[in-house]
Amino acid sequence: MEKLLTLWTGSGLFNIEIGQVIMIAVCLGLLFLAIRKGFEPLLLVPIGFGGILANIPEAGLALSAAENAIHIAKPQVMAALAGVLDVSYEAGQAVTPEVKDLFKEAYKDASYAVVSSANTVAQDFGHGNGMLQNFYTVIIGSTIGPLLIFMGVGAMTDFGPLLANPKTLLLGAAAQFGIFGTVIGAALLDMFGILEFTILEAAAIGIIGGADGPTSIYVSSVLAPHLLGAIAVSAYAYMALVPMIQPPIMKALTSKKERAIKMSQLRPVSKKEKIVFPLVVLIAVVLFLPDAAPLLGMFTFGNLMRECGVVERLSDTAQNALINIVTIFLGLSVGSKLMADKFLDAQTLGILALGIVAFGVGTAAGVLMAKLMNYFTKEPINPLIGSAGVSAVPMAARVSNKVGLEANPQNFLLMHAMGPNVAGVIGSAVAAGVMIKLLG
Amino acid sequence: MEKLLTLWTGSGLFNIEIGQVIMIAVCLGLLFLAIRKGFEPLLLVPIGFGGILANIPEAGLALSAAENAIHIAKPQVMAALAGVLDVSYEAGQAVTPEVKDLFKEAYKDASYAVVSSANTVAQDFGHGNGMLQNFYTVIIGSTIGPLLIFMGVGAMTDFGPLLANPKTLLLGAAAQFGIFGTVIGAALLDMFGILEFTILEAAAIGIIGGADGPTSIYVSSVLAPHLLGAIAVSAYAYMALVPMIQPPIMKALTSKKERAIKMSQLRPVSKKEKIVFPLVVLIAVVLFLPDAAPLLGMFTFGNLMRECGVVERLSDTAQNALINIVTIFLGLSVGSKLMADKFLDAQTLGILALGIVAFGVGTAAGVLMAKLMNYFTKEPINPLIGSAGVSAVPMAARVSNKVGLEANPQNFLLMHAMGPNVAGVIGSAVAAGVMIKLLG
Amino acid sequence: MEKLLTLWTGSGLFNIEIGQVIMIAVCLGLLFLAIRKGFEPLLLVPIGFGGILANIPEAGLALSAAENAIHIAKPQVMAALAGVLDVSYEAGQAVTPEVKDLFKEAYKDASYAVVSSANTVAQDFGHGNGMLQNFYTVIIGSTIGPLLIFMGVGAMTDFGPLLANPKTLLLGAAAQFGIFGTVIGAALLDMFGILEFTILEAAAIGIIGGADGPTSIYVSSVLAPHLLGAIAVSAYAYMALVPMIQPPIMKALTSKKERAIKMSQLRPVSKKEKIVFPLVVLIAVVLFLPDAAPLLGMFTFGNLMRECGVVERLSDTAQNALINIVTIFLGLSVGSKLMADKFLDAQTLGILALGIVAFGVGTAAGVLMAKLMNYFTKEPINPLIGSAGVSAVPMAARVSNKVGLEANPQNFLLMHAMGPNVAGVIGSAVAAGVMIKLLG
Amino acid sequence: MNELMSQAIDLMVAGMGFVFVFLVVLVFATLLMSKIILRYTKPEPTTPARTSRAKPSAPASVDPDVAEAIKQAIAQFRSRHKK
Amino acid sequence: MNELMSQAIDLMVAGMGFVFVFLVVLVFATLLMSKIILRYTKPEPTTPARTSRAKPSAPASVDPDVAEAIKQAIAQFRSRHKK
Amino acid sequence: MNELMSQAIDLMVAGMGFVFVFLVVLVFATLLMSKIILRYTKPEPTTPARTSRAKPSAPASVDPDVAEAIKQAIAQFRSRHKK
Ligand code: NA
Ligand code: NA
Ligand code: NA
Repeated sequence: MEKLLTLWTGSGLFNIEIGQVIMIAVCLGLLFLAIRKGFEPLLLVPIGFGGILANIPEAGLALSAAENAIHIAKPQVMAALAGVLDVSYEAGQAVTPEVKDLFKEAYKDASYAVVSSANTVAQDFGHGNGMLQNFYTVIIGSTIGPLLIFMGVGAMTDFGPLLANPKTLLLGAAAQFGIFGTVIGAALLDMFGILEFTILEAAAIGIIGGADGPTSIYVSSVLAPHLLGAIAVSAYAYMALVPMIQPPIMKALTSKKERAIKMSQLRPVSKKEKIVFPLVVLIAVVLFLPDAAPLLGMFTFGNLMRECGVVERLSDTAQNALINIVTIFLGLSVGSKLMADKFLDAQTLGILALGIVAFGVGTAAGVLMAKLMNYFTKEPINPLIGSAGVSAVPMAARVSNKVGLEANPQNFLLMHAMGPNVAGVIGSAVAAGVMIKLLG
Repeated sequence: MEKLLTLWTGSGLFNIEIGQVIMIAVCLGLLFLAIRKGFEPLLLVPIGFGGILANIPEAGLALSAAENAIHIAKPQVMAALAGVLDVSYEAGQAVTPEVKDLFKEAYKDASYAVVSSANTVAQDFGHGNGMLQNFYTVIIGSTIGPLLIFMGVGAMTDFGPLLANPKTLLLGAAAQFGIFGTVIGAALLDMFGILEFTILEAAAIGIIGGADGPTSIYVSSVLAPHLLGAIAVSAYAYMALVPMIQPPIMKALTSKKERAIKMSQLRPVSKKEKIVFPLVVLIAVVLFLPDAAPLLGMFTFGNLMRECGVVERLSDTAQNALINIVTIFLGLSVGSKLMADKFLDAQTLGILALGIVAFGVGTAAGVLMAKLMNYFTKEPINPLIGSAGVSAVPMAARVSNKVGLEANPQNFLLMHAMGPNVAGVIGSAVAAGVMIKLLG
Repeated sequence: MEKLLTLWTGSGLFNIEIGQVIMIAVCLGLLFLAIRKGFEPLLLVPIGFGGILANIPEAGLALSAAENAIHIAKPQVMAALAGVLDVSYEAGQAVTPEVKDLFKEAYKDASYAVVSSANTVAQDFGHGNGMLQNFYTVIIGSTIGPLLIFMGVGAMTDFGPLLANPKTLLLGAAAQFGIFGTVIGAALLDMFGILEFTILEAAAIGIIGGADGPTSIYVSSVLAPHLLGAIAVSAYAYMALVPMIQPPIMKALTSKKERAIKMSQLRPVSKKEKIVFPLVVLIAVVLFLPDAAPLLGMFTFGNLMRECGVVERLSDTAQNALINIVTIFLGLSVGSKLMADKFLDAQTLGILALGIVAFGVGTAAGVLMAKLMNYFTKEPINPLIGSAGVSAVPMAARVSNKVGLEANPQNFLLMHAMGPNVAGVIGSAVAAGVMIKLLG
Repeated sequence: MNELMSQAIDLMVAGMGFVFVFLVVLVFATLLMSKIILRYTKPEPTTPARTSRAKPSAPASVDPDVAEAIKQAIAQFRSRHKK
Repeated sequence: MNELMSQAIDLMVAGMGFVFVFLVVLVFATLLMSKIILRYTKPEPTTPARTSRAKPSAPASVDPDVAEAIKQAIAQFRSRHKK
Repeated sequence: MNELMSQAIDLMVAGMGFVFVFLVVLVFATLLMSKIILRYTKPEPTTPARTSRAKPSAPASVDPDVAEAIKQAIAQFRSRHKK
């Protein structure tokens, strides 16, 4: 009987909180969007599922050993933790919710060394890290996950169209306005007292405008890990919505005549150029922005493996087994940041609102840049390919192509849009490096 | 000369103990069964090989840095360890076998923090963790290995037959009697003074009756890690023996007429049902048994990836590269627990004896449950499919089919038996969660 | 403006040192050799790329958290580190290059526990391990990387030719003279005051003569990690040069008549022999050289998975996804040891010079051993297959075949040379075990 | 009856009880789910239940025409050889 | 204008400035690289730029003769069936 | 002769000595193993020794009849084209 009581008082039904119910519903919604509507399913299926797991009451899958110990709050464990965390708690004192909050605050603000000691103490008393917490530490906390994804993306990226027309790199630069404009947007929300942000949070939110999943996760794990869940969900959701977000903006900023501009066919690109290009990018990173070295280093490494032609088995693994394995764990780890008490916050709404602004501003900046470039170059550029500069590879390039075909059924822009599209990946990584350098 | 002497006194021939010889022979026997007789080779080949490696004299592959330091017993290292482990040992004192045992005992009983300090000290003096010890810590100690295998199994499992006939879930419930009956069996051995067990050990042994490798490894790593080797070997060996263990029991409990019962064809199951089912299971876990969340969470995640149809590359990786990599390390890690001084113990014989009881009881309970259900349902159930409720997927279902064909050559039970078969996997994971909740 | 200044003073162009420029050029040279000339590209592409990454100024990708903290040298961090590392430094004292060197020295000489504390302190102040440093620690520091590569190599190795003619094992033994001869060579350089080496360094350099990448990396990571970069580069570069290094030596030591010797066809080898052979090797390791257990254990495990025929999916993963993943990280990790201040050293030139000696001596010893064996055996042995005993599988065997064909166009030595070729792998691993036993 | 035995019996009662409750709930939840899905969705092409955990075999990528042609060629070839 | 706003504007100026400088440098470096490579190497067979990130399809490993033979066989087979 | 040289020579003597002892033992163990296996087992189909470390090619999954038929078809096709 006593045992059945233990089972009942330990059940989810007995313990579930309204926040958890909401978050589980939100995550089921994400799964619906991913499976039924095809919203970036490779990431959103694991993220949504991880989010459900993170919100299972009493399971503590997304908590560290010390957090689990504080949640369960056995008096002798609390006494031991009080010493480590420097909380005033007398052995035997009743553990009210306020006392728990004291411990939670102390843990959150503790230094690296104290956190490590607190977890050791909790493990001594038999508490353990939750599964998702372990995933998060290994995959995102160490930054290895986003970097390996980026390596795989590099191994899947063909820079041919960019090499055939290098000036499209500038379109990829302009689209980064989405990033920094969003930072301004966050500052505005803060200035008008609507929400509060620090500059680190504002920068992490801005990176959504990069329209690049691994870059967003990398930057927010460095600058504002507590917002990572909302930022990643926002980034992937809006990437999936690119076909809806971009066309109205593209059409508003261009005349039908501009949209109908036919671009001359791209020159063929030699194998050697493709091999040397990632090294050129790497040398530029070496000379100008060491802080972008992890991201762009792994990206160009993946691309060199792809193009050099002598390590096909490594390139193949980077594009398949390895990136798939990392994607599974990365998604679940991001999901661990969808816990109710961290996600259900006005800031999250702000992040979702700012994210769509970021995409819009980036799109507009790319299109306007293309129009500007037409004043200086003789070969005409169809401004529609400017919007592909936000990345969201290859979706944004397809959108350019589709809108172009509407204006002129003989106008195939896909290859021309791939240039700014991959340039946007480089541009966002550069912007990420600048942010980490200046704020990190 | 001196160097050749070092080589000789460090050789296996000079140091080997009888226990190690026996264990190497046992492991060669496991390899023979796996390779020649086809006993669950995917696990038993790595387990058997890992067992040989763990018993190489002086190599210390399955020992931690501190254990290796104690084995080699250089005086200054022992003096340093004595301080950490709180053993009374004066610097320079002779290191007799009794003194070594004192250190070993102290290390075994030490808290998490002390173990960690002792290993740091040993590493300072140049001792290292054995290779298998590292594998064990990372793969099993963290519980990640069994969980990933379970995810892969989820990605390989088709719940179609179960969805077509959900009441066969009850057969999977009944077969869990094998688990709890075995706990009673262990308690009986203890009561009659034949062997000694704690309730944790009894529960860990009982899980063999789940007939599910990863669940057995997960539960015993949590409740009784020192028995993990014997429990895993027992579980996999008896799973391989299912075609021999089950038929006599099935025939003894059924009449020929019952065995000849033809079941009506299963209805087709829609894709949507298959997608939603893992989420239904997950929600049930959320509401009723958070402690089963790691196991059933990963299992249903794997299954959702399989069925949702939009993340095929992840599902494929979970079923192939990832599960294979984990299987290699999991097997070697389990093998590390086949060290002579831990395995050659009366308890191991008890575990082997109780393991077969577990399978027998589970089989019988499943068959009897099916007979019972026939009193309440109008659609007749062939009691032979009850035995498939022990899991051992898909072997047990094939056994049901084969015994059914013997009674009636037109009686194809395979699909009907797959329902209870996969239900048994869920049932065991639920039983595991209950045990961990009540005892862990 | 201030921000732009931060970017400029943090840029590579502002900070780059001449040593880093040279190392980047060297690494580009390695990439050229790998991609254009086909020098062992699977390893040299990641190594070369990792080397560039390691030499990016200010990025600190190959430094630990504490080393990065010392490089950046904020006063309050230095004060905290001074306490841990026991360096005399007063809070607020100016951080001159000499002071930095004091810290660097103290860190290099610190014990395992102090290193760990220093890194925790640095992490408390927001410094982190570089990406490559993390890779190195996990993949090579733990020795797991080379061991997994060796497992994969085992799974790719066919011992058939060796089993058909086991006495060719002796050729693989003789070629290990290259290893120990090189140790003597290093001692000579030391005796004549040209360079300074310890016995550990000399032994680590000698292992280049084993002509086996993972064995070289394993041994040098254990005996002399600071030389690992030069040793690995040297080993892989000379392996690629085997078709140039070996033929002159082979021709100088043999008459045309000897080179034209036709060997009788190899007997067919049964499946069972192939299954039992890795176990025979393992038992020999158990009895005679436990210190070779990690290397030969993983090697024979890979081979058993290959031959046993019942775990094909594991064998396939070991030969593909797993070895590829490990190769990527292993290469980058080795590259992390190509930092200018560690690599640009007279010792590196000595290592490159000794490396080619090692290959030459090994080749000669193998050929001479084959000539010697011809005095004792009735079946004649073509001495050209002796050179294949240095390993460098399968390149060295192909060289034997090619030189044989030059002497006699009907003389196909490939299969006969595969015996000593794979024997050389075992021989080097045994030599590695002896060195680790006697010196480690 | 010693303590271990009473613990074991307790564990069995709680354990088997809970396993049955959980799976009975799951039976009803599953039936409900199927009913809802089958009612509120248009009939879709269903997949026949597969037998084992085995990876589904790769879809036949050979054009049926080609297959037929090859079959015929083989039949022709065999009949000629028999002659 | 509060502090966050001034920080944000600083960040934008420095960030967009740097991104443009970096990518302009890259444009010129790329143009230079292409020029050097195309001048100092013999013309080589070029690969047409591919469209997407998708993995390239495996190279056709079937001997063209075989393919042709099979095509012919199929054509023959079809023409026979039509009769 | 300095200390390093004497250590090096020691290492060579012990090392080469041990390597030879180990591999000689392995030669005899292998010969013995082969003898035992070949004596106590029925003759089985043997696999010819393969050449390299290269991954074995996938087993030919094509029915020999099919292969033969295709070969014939190709031969026929070629002979027709030559005409
Ligand atoms: Na972008
Ligand atoms: Na079961
Ligand atoms: Na060798």
